[in-house]
Amino acid sequence: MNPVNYLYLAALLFTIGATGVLIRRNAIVVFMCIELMLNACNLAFVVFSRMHGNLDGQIIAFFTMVVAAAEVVVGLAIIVSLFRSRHSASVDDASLMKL
Amino acid sequence: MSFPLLTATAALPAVGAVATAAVPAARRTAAKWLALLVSLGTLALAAVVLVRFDPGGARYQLTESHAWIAAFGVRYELGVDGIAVALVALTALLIPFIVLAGWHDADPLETGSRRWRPTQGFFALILAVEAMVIVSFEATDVFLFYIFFEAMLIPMYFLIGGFGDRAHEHGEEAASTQRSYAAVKFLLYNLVGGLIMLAAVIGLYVVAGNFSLTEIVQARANGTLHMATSTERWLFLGFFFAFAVKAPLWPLHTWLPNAMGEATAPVAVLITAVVDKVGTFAMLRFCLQLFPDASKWATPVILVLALISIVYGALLAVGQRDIKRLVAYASISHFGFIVLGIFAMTSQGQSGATLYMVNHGISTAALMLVAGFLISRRGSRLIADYGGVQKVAPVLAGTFLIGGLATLSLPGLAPFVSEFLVLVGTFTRYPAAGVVATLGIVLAALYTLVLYQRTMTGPVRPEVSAMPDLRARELLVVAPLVVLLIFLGVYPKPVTDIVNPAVRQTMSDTHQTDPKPEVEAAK
Amino acid sequence: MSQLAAYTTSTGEAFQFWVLGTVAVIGALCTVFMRKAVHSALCLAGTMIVLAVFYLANGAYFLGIVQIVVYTGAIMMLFLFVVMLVGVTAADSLKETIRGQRWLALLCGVGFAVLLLAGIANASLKDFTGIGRANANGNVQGLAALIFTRYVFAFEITGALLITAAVGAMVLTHRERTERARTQRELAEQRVRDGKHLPPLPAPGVYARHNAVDIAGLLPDGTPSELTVSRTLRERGQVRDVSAEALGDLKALEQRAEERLERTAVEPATSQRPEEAAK
Amino acid sequence: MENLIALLIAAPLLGAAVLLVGGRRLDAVGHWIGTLLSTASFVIGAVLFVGLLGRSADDRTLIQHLYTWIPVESFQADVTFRLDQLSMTFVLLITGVGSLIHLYSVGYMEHDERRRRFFGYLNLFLAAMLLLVLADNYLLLYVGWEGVGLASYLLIGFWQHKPSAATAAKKAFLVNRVGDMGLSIAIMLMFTTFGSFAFGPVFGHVGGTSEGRLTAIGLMLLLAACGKSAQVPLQSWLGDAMEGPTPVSALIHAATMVTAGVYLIVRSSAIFNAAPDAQLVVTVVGGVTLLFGAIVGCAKDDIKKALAGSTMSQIGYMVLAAGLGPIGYVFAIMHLVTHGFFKAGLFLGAGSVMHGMNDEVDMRRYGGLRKYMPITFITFGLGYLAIIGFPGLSGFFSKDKIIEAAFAKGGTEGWILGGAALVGAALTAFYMTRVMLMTFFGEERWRTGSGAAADGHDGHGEPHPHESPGIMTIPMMVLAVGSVFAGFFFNLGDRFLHWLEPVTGHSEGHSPVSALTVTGATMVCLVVGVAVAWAQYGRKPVPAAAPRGSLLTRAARRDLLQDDFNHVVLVRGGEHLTRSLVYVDHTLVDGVVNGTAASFGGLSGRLRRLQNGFARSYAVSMFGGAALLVAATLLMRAV
Repeated sequence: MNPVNYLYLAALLFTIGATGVLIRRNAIVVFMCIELMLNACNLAFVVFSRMHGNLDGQIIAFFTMVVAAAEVVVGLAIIVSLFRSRHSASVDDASLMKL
Repeated sequence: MSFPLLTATAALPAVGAVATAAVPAARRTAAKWLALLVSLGTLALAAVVLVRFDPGGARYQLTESHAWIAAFGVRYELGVDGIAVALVALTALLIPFIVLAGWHDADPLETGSRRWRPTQGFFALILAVEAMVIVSFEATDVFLFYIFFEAMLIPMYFLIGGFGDRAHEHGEEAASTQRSYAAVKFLLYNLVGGLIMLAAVIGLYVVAGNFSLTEIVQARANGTLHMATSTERWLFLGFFFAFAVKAPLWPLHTWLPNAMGEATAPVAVLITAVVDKVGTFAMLRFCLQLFPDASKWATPVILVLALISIVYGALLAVGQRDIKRLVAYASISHFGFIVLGIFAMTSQGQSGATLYMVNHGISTAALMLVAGFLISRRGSRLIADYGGVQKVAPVLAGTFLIGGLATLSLPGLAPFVSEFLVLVGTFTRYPAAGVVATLGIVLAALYTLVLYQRTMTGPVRPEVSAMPDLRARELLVVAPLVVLLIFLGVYPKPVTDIVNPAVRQTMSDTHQTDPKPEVEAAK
Repeated sequence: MSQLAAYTTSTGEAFQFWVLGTVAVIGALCTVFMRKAVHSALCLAGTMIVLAVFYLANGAYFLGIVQIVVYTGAIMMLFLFVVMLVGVTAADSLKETIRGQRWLALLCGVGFAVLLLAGIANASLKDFTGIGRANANGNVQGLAALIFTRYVFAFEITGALLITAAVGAMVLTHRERTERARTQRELAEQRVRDGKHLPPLPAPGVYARHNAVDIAGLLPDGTPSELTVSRTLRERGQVRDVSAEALGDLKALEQRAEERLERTAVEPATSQRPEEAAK
Repeated sequence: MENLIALLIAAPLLGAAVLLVGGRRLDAVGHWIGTLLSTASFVIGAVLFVGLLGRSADDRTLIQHLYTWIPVESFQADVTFRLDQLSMTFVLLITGVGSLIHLYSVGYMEHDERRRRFFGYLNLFLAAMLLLVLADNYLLLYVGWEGVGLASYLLIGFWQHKPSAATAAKKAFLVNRVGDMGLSIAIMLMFTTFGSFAFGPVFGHVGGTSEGRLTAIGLMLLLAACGKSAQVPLQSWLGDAMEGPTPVSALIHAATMVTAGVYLIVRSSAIFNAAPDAQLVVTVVGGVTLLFGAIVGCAKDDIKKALAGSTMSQIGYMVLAAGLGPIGYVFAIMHLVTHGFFKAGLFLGAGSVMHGMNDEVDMRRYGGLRKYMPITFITFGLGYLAIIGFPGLSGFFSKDKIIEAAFAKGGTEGWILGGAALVGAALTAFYMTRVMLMTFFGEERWRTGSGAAADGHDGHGEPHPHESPGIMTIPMMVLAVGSVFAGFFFNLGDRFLHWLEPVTGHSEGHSPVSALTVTGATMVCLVVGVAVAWAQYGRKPVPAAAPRGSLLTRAARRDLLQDDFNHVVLVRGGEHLTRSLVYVDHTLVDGVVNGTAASFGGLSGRLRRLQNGFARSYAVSMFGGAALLVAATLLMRAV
């Protein structure tokens, strides 16, 4: 089998995640979808590193994980405080961007 | 290098504007006096310019030139020819009267609306406008001119929108809404014109490589700079459009009645007597000299527009119910005459047009300021609210009549000279146009006399029966203007002597010669 | 071990890919389309584990482990905590509120997928050097060597980033208590002053099937009183309404009686589940 | 001696300035200042006249160049005065009659608190009129031309609190402006034709240009003359102008200003001589006007309007004569001068009557006044005899000559014009006799009870007719003397002819009928006219309320409907035009702009909808954008 299939898989997962971000209203689920996208990218990186026969791809994936962790921490904190303030975790309730 | 006189004439009011604005809010009167002194100082400087200017001398005199934006070859270039000198003098002359006439226009409203009226701001803005106008008269660098031509709009916008007549027939609310409408309209019209001009300015730079009026004219004269016909025409149109908006030419005129109607009388004078002159002046200086062939090409259309402005403006003036709007439409008609004179391409026409700018400034100032005094007394702009004023306030009525007679260009008063020159200048080249323009004479008489009859004569109305006559301050404003009107009407030679050489130059720049009279042609 | 990193992929790996890949995709889809956040979280966890396996299969042993430990262990747990905090069963309806949003989203998604796949398809990925040589002296060692030499700067920065994130999270979630906590007495006085609920809140209703703390007590006129249910439940929308239950049971009873007496069966009673009744 | 010319104008100008600027502190002496300065001007004129007489006939032209007025390249307008026999005649007439009327006004305006201003305006008028006749180029003449227009505007509307007066003033100025348009176009034509508009060069080059242009110039000058001299079709303002104080009517609208048109035509004789078509039009206009005015004069019951009609018709005579060319110019001027005397006298007489009758102007409320105001009666009577051309009085000589000249024009138009002139003479006799009879003879219709005078004008009831004070009667006497002897004096050895000939030129036309026949015919007409008038107004008592009268009478009472025409066509039409234009300006011109603005506003409003504030929809757009970018890059790589 050609390892390129991994890339197809990654692309698929990424797209699914993106669509999820656009469709779901629950902030937490949206976050999960973002994680999904990140993981898809990671998979792609890993596969690339295997293709090129060096570890840089894995390094990047590693860093991605770290950043993702940080992002999740902050993001969830935001969600919690948001929920505290308005008793809802829906993204659409934060629609004050419009004047 | 010598003392930068021209810069000084512009810098003094600019500094004065800042200083006036800086006067603390409590010291209202001090601000007024400061503004008056500054404007008088500018007048003195302008007088010096007038003296130092040698009519027989070089094309542009008292020139100053410094690099400004080297990247685009933009230079800070000032210089005046006879036409510019006359207009700078006019501006410097009128501002003190405007300041004096507007002495109380920016005082806080006593009763009714709680709107705080920043007196300092009013006078500072007037001075700022003066500075910008003077620079745009003196600039010989197209870009420099453009900058100030546009910047002028900002203080004017605030002057129109911020300060209106105290009383209004529909109450303060309606007044302020109409005012802001007028101000925005003024701004938008002129901005559109200005932006189109900006495009043309950039285009000019692309074609010519620099912005210096003198150099471009030079280059075009000795053939080193060649412009494709279509290019020249497009650039010409870009410039002309802006100037046609500024000097309201039919059908771009509708902002003027709103602006003049809503603004206080002194500001209205500032608009029509000073700011609009920049438009006609620029036609004479930039359109004709930069694009002589295109000007010739566009002349027929422009003449027709000018004629329409003359007749149309006069007819609408007849139809007005509002004193200030009437004067505004009268001005539109007069600007038609000015444009007619400029594009008649004869020395009489162009000298007449320049003279017309000066005289129209003075006469409109006289008429409009007296009208302002009248309105401030009765608190209404509607002609129908007046009647029999002549019996109550004879001096006011008399000065109003003189202003009106000047507007209908009665011989012996200044405007006659210029109007007749324009007519003759037009007639020698385009007889039909000349004849149509003479219609303006009759119509002018019509609207002026109707205005005078409805407001000043007839039985005294109870509302005006207690109207006081002109006060000392107001007389101080009007009397000099009247004297000036009569003097320039009887002895305009000083002005013509300054203007003629410049016009001769312009004529040669545009490769034009006066048509010869039939008899001599026969010889 | 090492032949897993060989540059020809064995049939075993192929088999594993097809099976687990399907699982991963299904998991992802479930993450998106599950109505309850909890279920989404679980599906996601599953997907991640699958991915961890793929990492291992691709010779990224370290990452595979990290994936399991950090992601599936730490981060997903964090998610579950928050879900609990915000409400386990707070299932948001999938009904779209923004007009055309869903269709646009799907369109974009599909289009993007097509593009990516096409891109990958016609990318020239012929040369395929396996990871074997890179992993020659240990995958972890290799990574460490890179991280602490070439990528040390980025490494430090990510460290700083983590610290900042932690502090940020604390700042965001921690609310400063400015004033002294109020005593029972003060609270009571406060209630008197406001003139509401002098007695403690009414008890929830009783429903004979199970612990019914989520059932509103009925007011004399038979309408449920929200006050009797705790605020959290109220906000989660988990107050159960049993006003319909009694009728339903009655119907069921009658029906059974009729069946016994061989009467013509009237239409079967539609006894609805309480959850639907709540909706 | 030339330098005196400027003083002629300066004196009254100074007077005007002082009186108008001086303010109330001059109220006490203002009228004397005015009178003094106008008299001073007259004295200067007299001195100059003597000086001219001292010179030989062909070098009686004095030129005074003051300064260059408007110099623009080839357009050179100078302030230069030219005093020759023609202008000299006018100077004497203007300042002489002017001074007399100043004197008269001192009495007439005694009770008006704005008397100072009145004299200021009168002086202004004198200055402008003198400028008009002394100017050496058409542009300067134009200044005077409009100046007198302004003065007449101010004086007609002197009682501005009366709306009728204000309207009349405005009307006069506007109608005159139409004429001025003609003058300015004429000047422009001259400039384009001759490169100058000074008398010398223009008349010098007449030979070198086409007749068409000259005709055009002539017609334009005629238009100007029509406006100023109230000739058909621009005559409508003169009747209303009677709203002004009577001395004004006497000075401006009888003796001097309205004759400016005649002066213009005679002054431009060189042009008209070379443009026969223009001349023909001039004669036609004159003929029509003289009949028109006479008919109007016959129907008016307002004494001043009747006299105004007569003025119109007399000026018609002059214009007719001026149109006849060299055979007529001199007589036009002569009639102008004599008319100046007797018509001024008549107006002053009418003023004196009104003065005694509480400013009543309706002749149907006069009657039998001869025994109450004898001096007025006598002077008025002399003026009357003069105007109807009673043998031996001045009107006889001048009018007779004109009629002769009209016949001498020769050809059909000669007959027509002569006939018209004769009819005019008859009509003149009729309406003047009518005025005379209604005013001074018959029973006293102003007594309360008799007639409709009971309503009592201006609050005071039955008037008490009385003779006017000496200061008013003296000028009347002087003018009466003038109207009696002037003609005889002028004709003594044709001295007036010889005086003017160098300027206007003169040629005896060969008349198809002998001078004696013409005179006879004139006499017959005269007698007929008087007889008819006597039959109508002398024998029968005059009804105090005007009878309905024939169609012609009713038309004539309304100035032959000419005013109604103006009102309907010009005023109403103009109003509609302006109103519709205002509408157009507001809706169309302004609407286009505002419409554009509104459309932009609507567009932006629609675009704003996209910004619904939902993060997810922004995300969609981002995602879509990203997708498009990828697509773009892929396409680039594909291409």
